[in-house]
Amino acid sequence: MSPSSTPFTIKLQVFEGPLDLLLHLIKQNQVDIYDIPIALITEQYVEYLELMTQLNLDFASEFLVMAATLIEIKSRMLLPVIPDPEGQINQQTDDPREELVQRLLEYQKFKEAALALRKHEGHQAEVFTRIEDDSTESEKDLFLDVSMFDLLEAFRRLLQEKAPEQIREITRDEILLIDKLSYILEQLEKRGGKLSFLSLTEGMNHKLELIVTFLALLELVHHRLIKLRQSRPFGQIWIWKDESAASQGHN
Amino acid sequence: MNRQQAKGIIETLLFISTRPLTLERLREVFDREINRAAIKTILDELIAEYQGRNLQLVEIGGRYQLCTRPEYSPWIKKFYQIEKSTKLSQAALETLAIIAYKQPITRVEIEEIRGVESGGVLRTLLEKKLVKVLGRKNVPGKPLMYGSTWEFLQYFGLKDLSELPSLKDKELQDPAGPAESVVQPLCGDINSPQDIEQLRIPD
Amino acid sequence: MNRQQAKGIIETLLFISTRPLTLERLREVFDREINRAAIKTILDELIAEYQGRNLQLVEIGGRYQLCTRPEYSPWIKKFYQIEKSTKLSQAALETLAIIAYKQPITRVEIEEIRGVESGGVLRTLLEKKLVKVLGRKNVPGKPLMYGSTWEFLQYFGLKDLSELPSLKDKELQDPAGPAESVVQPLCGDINSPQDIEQLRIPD
Repeated sequence: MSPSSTPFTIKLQVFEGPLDLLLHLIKQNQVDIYDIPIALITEQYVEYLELMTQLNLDFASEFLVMAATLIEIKSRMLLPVIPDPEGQINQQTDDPREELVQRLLEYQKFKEAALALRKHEGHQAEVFTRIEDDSTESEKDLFLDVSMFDLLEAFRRLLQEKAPEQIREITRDEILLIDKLSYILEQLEKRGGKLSFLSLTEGMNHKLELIVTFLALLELVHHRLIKLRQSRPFGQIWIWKDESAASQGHN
Repeated sequence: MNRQQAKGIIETLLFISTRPLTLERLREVFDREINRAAIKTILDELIAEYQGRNLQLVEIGGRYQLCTRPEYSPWIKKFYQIEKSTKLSQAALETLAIIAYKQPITRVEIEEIRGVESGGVLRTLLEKKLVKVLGRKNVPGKPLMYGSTWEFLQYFGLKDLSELPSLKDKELQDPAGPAESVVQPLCGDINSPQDIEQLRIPD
Repeated sequence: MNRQQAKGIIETLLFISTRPLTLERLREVFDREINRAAIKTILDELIAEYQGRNLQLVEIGGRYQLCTRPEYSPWIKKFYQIEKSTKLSQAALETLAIIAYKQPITRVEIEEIRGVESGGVLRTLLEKKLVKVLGRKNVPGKPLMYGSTWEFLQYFGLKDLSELPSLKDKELQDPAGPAESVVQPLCGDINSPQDIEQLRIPD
């Protein structure tokens, strides 16, 4: 475990990337971004990385790449400026820092924009619309406003959450949709009308079986025998017995 | 808390709730620091104000609810009908995805993947012009083969079929998970019968 | 149908719908017998009328929705026992800003600006529907291009992309130096590949 309780650690973790850290150092030293004292900044930058290493903190490899870039710029700064074949010395393109400055400026713009968006986010979080009625929810489950990505995403997650342990030949009639339909309803009955998706698929390692189970769920939703609920995005999916439909005698 | 603020809060709560609220329930939000009579007065005032509006605030059996006026019900019904018809059901979406990625494909082949009869969904998709008949498959029975339409691309905002997301795309993958593609978009000419592939469920 | 009746219908539909409605969706209810301009006028009138009320009618990304005023949120939260809403991470917000201003943009181009791997953040944003795949870029590898969604506008309460805060930064602008181009939010059709700008790759 890293000593995450020290205030220092918390501060280190704030940096989103090497550019973020560099901007912080430039601001801290109150130096001109167009005339970065590269030796000083490089030294402090490397110190930070060493500190993070000492504290056993994980940092992205990009931090190391930037350290190398800084050191390279520093060494190029020490070389005499050589005129190009036409004998011109172009300050703009020959300053080894130019590239980095442009990147920092570009990144800085979006960091500021993110800050502005944060304000909008806070304001909008205080605005509410009418709360959806429970009685219309089953209808909503049926008619989703979805994109192609939604479907693929649902499928992908399903298959990746259950990496197949073994691949074996199975005949098609081994996993029938009708069996899965009754299995789901049986499990629901057993557990008092509520069941998580994860517990339903427990022990299912074959993709085909998962696919059929997934389709069986959709089919049951379609026939209003169950409802699928998710309290928040990425949350656990819960399977509920659809009492309203059962009482209406929907088939 | 002034009276105007309390009134704003009550109207706001009546608005966001789709169920009728009792006076007592409304009082709770003020930690019961406003007496029943004051809340009743505010509610009566609101009812009166709404009398000149397009919506109405009604009291039914001691519960209060913001609702629509009966004269607008034909348009509400119409609105819900449109809402329903313009959205795709999950079953339709499933079928559409299979057709898009596996075209040309026959009904039987679709049903093999879905595990359920898909004639109804297929008909809906044909009606909505999201899929079309591409031709007949050269197997006994000469079943019809289906494929996606231009309207399909439009519906999902795709330039062409090559823009269909593939699960191979790095961004769409879980870094922890296996880099494995389940379905691949078809990019070439999908009308030639040589392109027909036997459906196989990925294993 | 007179104008007052049309207004009543529109207000009623805005009230019953829990989702924001486009002008076109509202028009469909009238079998498109009322022109767009007339509906727009009614909506503008309603927005103005609601300005003096406890609720508000807002336009976000070309959609209209009745909603509460921010000052009443403490009571709504109390009434429904809603906990403090989770906010986007700094990384997500940064990535989102880059996508919003630079769309259509590929993952590699985003990483160019951020200086860090951004696949995970991008996936989260896709799942939250704050960004979407706009298509593929016509360069080797055909990488996916991303853009902001309607949900993005809603999340930040923006009417359209032109309401994005300007990117100009006084502090870092060098008056003597080359005029740094201010990135302008993109308002028009962002799907055409001609709009794609090549980002310079630092070497």
